[in-house]
Formats: sequence, C-alpha cells, structure tokens
Amino acid sequence: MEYKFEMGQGKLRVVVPKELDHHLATQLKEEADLLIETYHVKTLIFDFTNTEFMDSSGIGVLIGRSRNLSFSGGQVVATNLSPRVEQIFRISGLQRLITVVPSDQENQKSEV
Amino acid sequence: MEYKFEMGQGKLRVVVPKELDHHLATQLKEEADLLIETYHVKTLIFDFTNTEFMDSSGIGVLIGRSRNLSFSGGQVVATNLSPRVEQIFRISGLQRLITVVPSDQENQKSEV
Amino acid sequence: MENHMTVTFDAISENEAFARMVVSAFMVGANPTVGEMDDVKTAVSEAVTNAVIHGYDKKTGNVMMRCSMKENLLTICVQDFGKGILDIKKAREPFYTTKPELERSGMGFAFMETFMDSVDVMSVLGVGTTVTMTKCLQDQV
Amino acid sequence: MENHMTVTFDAISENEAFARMVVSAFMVGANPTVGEMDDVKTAVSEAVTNAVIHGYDKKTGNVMMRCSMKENLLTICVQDFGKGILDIKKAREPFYTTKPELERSGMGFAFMETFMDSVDVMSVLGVGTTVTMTKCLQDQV
Ligand SMILES: Nc1ncnc2c1ncn2[C@@H]1O[C@H](COP(=O)(O)OP(=O)(O)O)[C@@H](O)[C@H]1O
Ligand SMILES: Nc1ncnc2c1ncn2[C@@H]1O[C@H](COP(=O)(O)OP(=O)(O)O)[C@@H](O)[C@H]1O
Repeated sequence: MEYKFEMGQGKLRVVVPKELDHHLATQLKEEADLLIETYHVKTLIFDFTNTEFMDSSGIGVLIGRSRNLSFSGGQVVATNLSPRVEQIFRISGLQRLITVVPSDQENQKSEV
Repeated sequence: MEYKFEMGQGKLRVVVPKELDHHLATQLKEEADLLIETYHVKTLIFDFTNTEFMDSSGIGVLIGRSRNLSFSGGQVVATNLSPRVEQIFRISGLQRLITVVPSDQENQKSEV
Repeated sequence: MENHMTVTFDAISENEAFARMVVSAFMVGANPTVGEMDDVKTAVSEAVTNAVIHGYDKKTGNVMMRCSMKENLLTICVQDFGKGILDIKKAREPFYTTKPELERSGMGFAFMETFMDSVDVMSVLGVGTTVTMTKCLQDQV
Repeated sequence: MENHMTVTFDAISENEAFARMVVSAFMVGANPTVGEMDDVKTAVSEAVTNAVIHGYDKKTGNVMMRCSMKENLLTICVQDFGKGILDIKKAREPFYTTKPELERSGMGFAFMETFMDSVDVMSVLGVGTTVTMTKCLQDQV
C-alpha cells in the first residue's frame, strides 16, 4: 500500500489499491491503524485514484476507520472516486457516513 | 480480423490478432485464403504489430500460406514482430521459411 | 454459444482475486459490457469471500465455482464444504453479520442481489453452503 | 506460499484462451516475470489445443487443468478423456503430427519442452492423455 503523510496537520492519505477486496482490505486496515495510532492522525483521506474494484469488504474498512476516528474527534474523507466506486458508495449508503470530496476541491482545501 | 489490400499490386496485408492461437488461426486461415484466391494475391504480409501471443498453431498457418503461395510464385512476408513473436519464429525455424522484414523497411519498400 | 466451467481452489483470501479473474475470463467470450463484468466480479467476490471467512473460518478447505453460459444467461454457483448457515433468511438481511469483530459490513448478500438477476442460497449446517446466481447479459449488437 | 487449483472446461477452441487466462491468474500471485508468464501460457496453450484437436477430434468432452504452486515450483497438469496417444515417443518428436490436413506444425510438444523445465506425458488409448509440466519460477527480490 502507498501512504502519504502531512505531519503536524495530523493528516494521512492512503492510496487505495487497484482492487479493494477482503484480502487487501485486511492488509490496508492493519497498516493504516498502526500509522493512525503512531502519528495521532485526525484526518484520514482514502484516495481512490487507482481503484477499479471494491466490494463490501472495502465498505467494512471505511466504516470501521470512520467509527474509530470519530471517537477521537477525527474524520474520514474519500476522494477521486471512479463512477464504479461511487456507485458502490451509493448502494451501501456509505456517502451518509463518509465525506466524499471532489478531487480538485480536496487538493485545494487540504493540500495533502 | 483486419485486412488491407493494395490492389493492382497483388498485395494483401493481414493484421494478425492480439493472440494467435489455434482458435484464431483457424479463422484467420479461412478468411485469408478466400481473399488470396479472390484477389490473386502474390504477396501476403502478416503484420504482427498487435500480436502479443503466438503458439505452434500460428506457425502452422504461416507455413501453410507460405507453401500455398510459393506454388503460384508468390511469397509470404512477416513484419513488426515483437521480441516474443521473434523468439517463437527463431525457436521454430520459421525465419528460414518466411522473410521477416523490419517495420520501417517494409513500409518504405512495399508501401502497403 | 454454450460453455461450461468448474474451478476448485484453496479457500484462502489470495484466491478472491483469482476467482474474479477466472469469471472474467469465462464471460469475456460473451462480449459483456464493462458494467456487467463489474457486477459479476463483485457478486463472485462476495460469495467467495463468504466461503473463505464464514464457511471455513481459518480452517483449510476448498471453494468450488461452477459457471455456465447459455445464450445470454450466465449462471454461477459458488460452493463451500464448510460450516453452513443456521438461518438463511436472517443471513440475507442487509447489515446482518456474525463477524462484526472482523468489520464485516453485512452487505455481502445485498450486493449479490443488487448486481445479479437472481440469488439462491442453499445451506446445511456442517455440510456447506451453495450460492447460485444468474445474470442475463444484454445482447451486444 | 502454497496454492492449488483445478479447472474443468468444455473442449472447444474458445477455451484455449480461457485456459491461458486462468493459468495467468493463478501464477500472478507468485510474481513471475513477463517471460515466465509467456512461457507458461504458451505451454498451456499447446497442451489444451492438443486435447481439443487430437484428444476429442470434433467430439464433445472436458479438459481438466490442475495447477499447484509450492514455493517457486509451478506444476501444471492438463488432462483429457479422449482417444489417447498410440506412440508417445513418436508423438513427442518435433514436426511429427497426425493431422497435417489441419496444418498442424508438429511443434506442440517441442514448445512445451522449450518453455517448461519438465514435461511428462501419460496416455492410454481410448482413455485419455495427461501432460504434466513443471517450471521453477525465479525468485523475485
Ligand atoms: N458461505 C457461508 N458459510 C457460512 N456462513 C455464511 C456464508 N455466507 C454467509 N454466511 C453468513 O451470513 C452472514 C451474512 O453474510 P453477508 O451478507 O455476506 O455479510 P458479511 O460477510 O459482511 O458478514 C455472515 O455474517 C455469515 O454468518
Ligand atoms: N491430447 C492428445 N490426445 C491424442 N493425441 C495427441 C494428444 N496430444 C498430442 N497428440 C498426438 O501427438 C502428435 C504431436 O503433437 P504436437 O507435438 O503437439 O503437434 P501437433 O499438435 O502440431 O500435431 C499429434 O499430432 C497427435 O497425434
């Protein structure tokens, strides 16, 4: 997995892999949680630029991180959704839990 | 399959599919033979630009066309071989039967 | 055209991607749309993941996937020989999961239903589970 | 990592490409080089084509392909339940073919041998043929 930090601002950007299924979701979860804890991440950004496939296992990871971060006053943001990933967000109701930010906007505002 | 003629000069250029196996070789053979007969083709050019895969069934087709055309004083030429297809030509000894022409040269000389 | 295929593989999470690739390779001959491909891959991914996680837990086992194509009708059957489902009706409810500790969303069956035309579940405790799904592919002209 | 897979499919020429895609999907987890992928795809293509053309002629039937990966050793077994081979030694000779009318080159077994580390042929007349091939993939660092 690819990660990008912006330290001091407590931001972590996770570049989601090409296919986010149960196998990769398990890996992503473990690695991201370690970084979140170590660096006191407050804003977790899932960048779906490279993601062509996501199933319900991916949804579980996003909901889980969103819940964990909300306990510590943080938030989860998703960006660069392909039409397919957006459809998955819509069907599962994920949009109501997680802020989806259009790519350019997110770049301007957070500059991560 | 994709075909290109240069009439009057008796030339037929066959754009070989991405994967030349037994299944597609059978198709290619039938279609090409019909054109060769109909248009009295004397030079048959196999253009491997798009070809990533070829097995021994492909070799059979090339040898067969080469033999048929030599009966009528024609010839078979192959061009735009990828390193993999070149390797297959080398291993099977196809180079000794069929003229392999570098892409640019073939374009200049025959202008098909 | 008619075609059939059966594949059996180890119930490990690495093979979730393998199953998706196999079903893609099987259906590509029928010239499906990209959307249809994605739908089927998602449904297969859900069914195979369930076999790995719920059917076998962490135990070794095999997953069997059978596919058939008859004209435009694709039928996919994903079978495991694992622990089986106690209450199929409850299992199919959206958000219902017996493994919240693994952060399962409980959306697996809901996804299969969304992306396929029909989903049928057969299960016997201690024997295993079979999920049969169909999808009618659009005629490509 | 260890992994296993068995796939059975209709003996039709459309499935030669399917078999190549399945073996690619199976071995991709072992991180092979592009050259290794091409070698294995070619060998599988030869064995499956032989099952379709020679094993079953124009008759219907099934081809079974079993793959296993143990550390870096890939083993592939392609089996048909067709007419079998009378003289295996002769069949393996380069340029030998019993179907020159189909413009077979007689290079199928030669290609399997070139691209794999070992090729083993078992055949019983009227029962079928099993070709077992192995290839040791290079360790990718
Ligand atoms: N193959 C299976 N074997 C045993 N139990 C299963 C199987 N598939 C599904 N289940 C049960 O059905 C429940 C709901 O499945 P699903 O909707 O896919 O959600 P999730 O996988 O997120 O739990 C699972 O939590 C599990 O208890
Ligand atoms: N699966 C098979 N069943 C029956 N005969 C076979 C099989 N595979 C190969 N053979 C026999 O071995 C011969 C040589 O095979 P091969 O080297 O692959 O060349 P080709 O396929 O071009 O004939 C074939 O012509 C055929 O007689």
